[in-house]
Amino acid sequence: MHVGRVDARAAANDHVEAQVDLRVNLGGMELANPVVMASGTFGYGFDYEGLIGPETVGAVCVKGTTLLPRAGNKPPRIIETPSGMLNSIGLENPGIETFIREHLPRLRERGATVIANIAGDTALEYAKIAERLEAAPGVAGIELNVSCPNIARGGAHFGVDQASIHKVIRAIKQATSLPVMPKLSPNVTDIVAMAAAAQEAGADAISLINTLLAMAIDIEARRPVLGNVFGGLSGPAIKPVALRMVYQVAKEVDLPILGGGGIMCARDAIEFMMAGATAVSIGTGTFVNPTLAIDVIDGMRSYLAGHNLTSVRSLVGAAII
Amino acid sequence: MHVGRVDARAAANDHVEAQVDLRVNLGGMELANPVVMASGTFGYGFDYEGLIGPETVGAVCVKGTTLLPRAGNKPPRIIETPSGMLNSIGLENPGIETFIREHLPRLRERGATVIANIAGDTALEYAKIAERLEAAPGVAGIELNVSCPNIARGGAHFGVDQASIHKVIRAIKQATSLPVMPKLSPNVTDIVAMAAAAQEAGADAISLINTLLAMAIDIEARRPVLGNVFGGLSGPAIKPVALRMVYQVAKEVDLPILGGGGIMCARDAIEFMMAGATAVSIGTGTFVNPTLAIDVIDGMRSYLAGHNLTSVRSLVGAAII
Amino acid sequence: HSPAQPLLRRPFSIYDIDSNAGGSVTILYGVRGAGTLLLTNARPGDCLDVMGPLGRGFTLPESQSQSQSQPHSPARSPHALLIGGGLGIAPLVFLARTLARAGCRATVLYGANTASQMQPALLRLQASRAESVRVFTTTLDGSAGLAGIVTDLLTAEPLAAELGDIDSIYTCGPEPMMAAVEQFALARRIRGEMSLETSLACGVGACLGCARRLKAGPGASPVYARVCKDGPVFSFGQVELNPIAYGEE
Amino acid sequence: HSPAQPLLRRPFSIYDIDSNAGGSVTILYGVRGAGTLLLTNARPGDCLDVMGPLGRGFTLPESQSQSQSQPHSPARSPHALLIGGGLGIAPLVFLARTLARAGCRATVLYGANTASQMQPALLRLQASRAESVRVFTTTLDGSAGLAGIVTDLLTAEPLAAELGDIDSIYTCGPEPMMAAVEQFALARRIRGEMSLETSLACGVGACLGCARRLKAGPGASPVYARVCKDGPVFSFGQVELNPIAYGEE
Ligand SMILES: Cc1cc2nc3c(=O)[nH]c(=O)nc-3n(C[C@H](O)[C@H](O)[C@H](O)COP(=O)(O)OP(=O)(O)OC[C@H]3O[C@@H](n4cnc5c(N)ncnc54)[C@H](O)[C@@H]3O)c2cc1C
Ligand SMILES: Cc1cc2nc3c(=O)[nH]c(=O)nc-3n(C[C@H](O)[C@H](O)[C@H](O)COP(=O)(O)OP(=O)(O)OC[C@H]3O[C@@H](n4cnc5c(N)ncnc54)[C@H](O)[C@@H]3O)c2cc1C
Ligand SMILES: Cc1cc2nc3c(=O)[nH]c(=O)nc-3n(C[C@H](O)[C@H](O)[C@H](O)COP(=O)(O)O)c2cc1C
Ligand SMILES: Cc1cc2nc3c(=O)[nH]c(=O)nc-3n(C[C@H](O)[C@H](O)[C@H](O)COP(=O)(O)O)c2cc1C
Ligand code: FES
Ligand code: FES
Repeated sequence: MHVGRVDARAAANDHVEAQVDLRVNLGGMELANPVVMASGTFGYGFDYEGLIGPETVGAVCVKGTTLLPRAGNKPPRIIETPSGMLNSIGLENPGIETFIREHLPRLRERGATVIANIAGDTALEYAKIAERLEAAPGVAGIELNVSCPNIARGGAHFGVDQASIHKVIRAIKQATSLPVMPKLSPNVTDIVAMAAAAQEAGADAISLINTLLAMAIDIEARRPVLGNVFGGLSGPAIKPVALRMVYQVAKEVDLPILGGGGIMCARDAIEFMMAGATAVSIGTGTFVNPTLAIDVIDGMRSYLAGHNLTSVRSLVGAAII
Repeated sequence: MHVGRVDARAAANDHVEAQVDLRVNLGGMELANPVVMASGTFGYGFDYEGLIGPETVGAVCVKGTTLLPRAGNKPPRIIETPSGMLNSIGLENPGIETFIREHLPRLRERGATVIANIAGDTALEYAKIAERLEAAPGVAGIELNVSCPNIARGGAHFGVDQASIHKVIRAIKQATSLPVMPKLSPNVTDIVAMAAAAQEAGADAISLINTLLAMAIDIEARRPVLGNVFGGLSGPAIKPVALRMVYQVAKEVDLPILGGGGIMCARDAIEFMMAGATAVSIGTGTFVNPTLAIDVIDGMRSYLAGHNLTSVRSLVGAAII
Repeated sequence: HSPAQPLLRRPFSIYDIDSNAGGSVTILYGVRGAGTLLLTNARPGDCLDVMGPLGRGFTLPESQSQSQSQPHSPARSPHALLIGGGLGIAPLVFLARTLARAGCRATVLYGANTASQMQPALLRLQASRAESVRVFTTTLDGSAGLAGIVTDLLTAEPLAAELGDIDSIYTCGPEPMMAAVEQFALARRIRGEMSLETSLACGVGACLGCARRLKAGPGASPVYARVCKDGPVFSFGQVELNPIAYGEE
Repeated sequence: HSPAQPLLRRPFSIYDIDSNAGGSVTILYGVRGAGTLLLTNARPGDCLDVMGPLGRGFTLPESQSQSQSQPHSPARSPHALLIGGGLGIAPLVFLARTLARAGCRATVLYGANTASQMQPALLRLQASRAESVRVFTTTLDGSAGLAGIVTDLLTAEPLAAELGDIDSIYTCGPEPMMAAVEQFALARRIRGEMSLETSLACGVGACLGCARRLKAGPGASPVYARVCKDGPVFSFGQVELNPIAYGEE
């Protein structure tokens, strides 16, 4: 196996590895390597300063940002589950203006590739945010969170029916020339239909997957553990589901995919690329191992060198049958 | 905590525990205790002979059985994943006649409470099986697998739209007077709508959840690990999703629920009951610990005794807010 | 079958630091679940993967910062009251020793279920300069010190009478206990701090998972602070406390 | 971060049984993933949770069952050929010793990557009666025995000439190796058995997860056998083999 940095052949391969091409194009976003920090798990890029900086990775999806600031959900907001965790952050964020004023310039200064993750309650709200981002220099593209399962809004989410996905993407595409990448909800019957609707509406790429709607119960207190009752399941537990959705969409829809969910090592990341992802996102794994993204980049290099491959792009969809 | 058999108070509680009432009524099926062996994980009841017999538990859901024998899917059929496993058995089974002739009499002799898990491709097929079961003595009820994600049938499954759920349940209800319990697919946008459709069609109980559609990729062979490409994810990884679905359905639909997915200890089982399940099913956990069902029964007793509760029925839905 | 392997990192307080012999950081922990159980497997010489120190620790008494080189005379030195319940004693041991080294007086009130649980922390506290650290204990079962809970000491004679010159209060332990200590301090206008516990994920302020609501006027929309980064130490009066501890009835 | 904790049980062959001193069952394993890595933590005196023996083992030569009390004279006793690759040697060691005890002759062909890997199994094999168990080895790197793969021995002089009186063949190892052995045996109409490997879940025949397709006439609908219960040992000619081993290229 050729994952991780302790590969015995790593030293011998150094020369070959250096020549490996890790660049990918994610629907118009040029990434130096395919590893992207998942939204909500890397703040606005600087919380892990000293361990891993925003310029190290292919791109940073910043914390989901809304038009106006949001306070977020009632605690408790997280609880660990077998090989996973639930979160119900509820999109706590300082609003798009603060992002543009305070966070974006710092990211730009550092040479980070920034993907703005945005969320809203109406198509108009999304469009307004996109307009603001259009005018702000330093944004490579927009990741559209149409799938956050943590906000209590009577169960109606954008991400679960084709018409609303279509509508919100159209609204955003009219407001901006930036690449637009909807992040779809996995909590649907037919992920391919959702992706197809996104494509039809003009999406440039697809991001898969957000968290699975889930919960935990405290049997002593006799109530749900999370203040919000429901939360989103992330981490290695969901990897097999995420991989399946990437595979299904890659097979049927002709758009580049940012794939992720439970990536904990280079091998996991390569599975996603072989299932059809052009780039991979790392979320919960960073909490466990803050430099995981770097390990994954190194592991990809080793894998490619060890298999006499010159470009990471040759892995994309390699396992689709 | 009051889970497991090594509770320090277990001995002192013996007297109290003996008086705890574990009986539940699952939509007309009378179970001596709420612990049910999940279909496909306990064969026809006798594979774990010597470790755990079919009469020990509240009920046994036998392996999914079809009208005619089925060979099952191409191997590999299983692969482990973080805190879970994928299976793509593909409903290998000897057909309903063999079940009635060879397996059912043995189960009846042992005094087991038998829930026949059945599957088919058309409503008519389901109805025919139900008719045969109606005539066979020793069946407590029918669990209707409308959700097996392992059979390649162009993606069209009964379990994912209301109309087909309604149709198949009506067909079965007309063919039998046995309690009918559809086992719903978790691979849907709106599990409550599916359960409501089942209730309207006359279902007596709801079984939640079957496996999550998922996959794994072999990065050396560069192909999906499973012969069938996709498989069903079970085990502790899916518990938070299963619990959420039980909670949602219990809150909105007035039918008893057989809840399960990832139960590994009494505490997990109690979480399901507090989320609204009347009984719990144990599948993958038996592979890990063959006597898990007994441990869960004992752990429920301890919990009830330790909390001065006399009936397990007092737990049902206790955490719903 | 052993409990599931933990996924996330686990937070622990610094219980003691020895900067002499090669240097060591000590933690005091209790086995609560899979993570702490796994920790019991660690043997001398093993490597643990640790991030830290993280977040905001206790603030030392103000005058202390100038006095580092010139310790206070015992009579006029600041007097801190440290109140710990159960494993909450861990950061207070380090704090008491730090205060003593800085020439402050520390009175430690330490409550636990039973005497045997208290031995390790008591030994460490005794290793501080005896004249500057005084310790009073309670146990639920009466096996050591006063029988009862640690906050009983605040009103029990003769100690209560001696608490007149307290400059600051530090507390860590079950939240209902800390709530009582906070009330005691606020009522007497004594400044002080508490160290809070929640589930953490990132530990560095990135995920917003460890939020606790800050106190605010009624009707105001909630404002949250991050326990991992803005805390875990907060001033009295800052954070809304839960009267009922997580996982307890 | 260590690899995820395994969920399911892991199958191992019986490598040796000592029914003398209190009794022991030995397994020989290689570290492949999380489960076998975890096993390396086990220390003498630890308890392991084991189910077994499970499934169908090797069938001893037919005449052997009557001869248990009255061993064959070496000249006329049945002659078994055991062919093991890598860790596939594990069940063959137990088989060789069982055959020897029953008065059969066993010729063991054992292939591995390099000499050092073979030491434990070779020592155990030598502990059998020397006259009834003969061992020939190959290594990929040529560090011991013939340089090459174990099936090379079947055609290499002088051994090949000696294989004329073989009554039965037993094999365990990588599937391509077993496929070659099966071909060799079927071509010569020598009966024999192989021990197959797949992922298992229940291990007792309940889940049908370990299915392997049985050989059948063309066009027939597939029939599957369970490795855990109907196997892991199957007769030559019974099961469709994969020319490519799982996880290899
Ligand atoms: C800033 C900070 C400092 C700390 N310092 C210390 C210290 O110095 N020493 C120390 O011992 N501890 C300390 N803790 C607490 C320590 O972090 C926890 O005890 C530890 O994380 C427990 O990990 P675990 O894996 O053993 O238990 P876990 O498995 O994480 O469980 C922890 C507790 O949560 C409960 N729980 C888990 N899931 C559920 C559920 N679904 N419903 C209800 N309850 C549930 C468990 O029963 C258990 O009691 C500190 C915590 C913080 C935040
Ligand atoms: C009947 C029987 C007898 C056996 N006897 C022995 C014995 O005596 N000695 C012995 O050492 N072994 C034996 N084995 C094999 C042994 O069971 C396995 O080596 C063991 O289960 C590995 O467990 P693990 O947790 O260490 O590795 P796992 O983590 O289970 O991985 C096993 C292998 O599968 C690969 N793998 C896992 N996931 C994937 C994926 N997604 N894609 C591609 N590859 C993947 C891994 O890379 C690894 O090489 C036997 C097996 C059977 C069925
Ligand atoms: C604490 C936390 C906060 C998250 N916040 C957001 C968010 O604001 N917007 C978003 O699109 N996804 C959010 N996610 C989802 C992640 O970006 C990612 O899609 C998901 O966690 C699955 O990947 P993982 O298993 O690698 O974590 C969040 C996830 C976590 C764990
Ligand atoms: C190997 C295997 C075979 C299964 N076969 C069936 C089946 O035939 N019919 C069915 O309704 N469910 C089947 N299931 C699903 C289980 O009954 C159960 O719903 C699911 O595994 C979730 O529970 P668990 O996590 O406790 O295993 C199967 C599950 C496994 C793991
Ligand atoms: S644990 Fe992530 S912000 Fe505090
Ligand atoms: S592993 Fe379950 S039938 Fe073989």
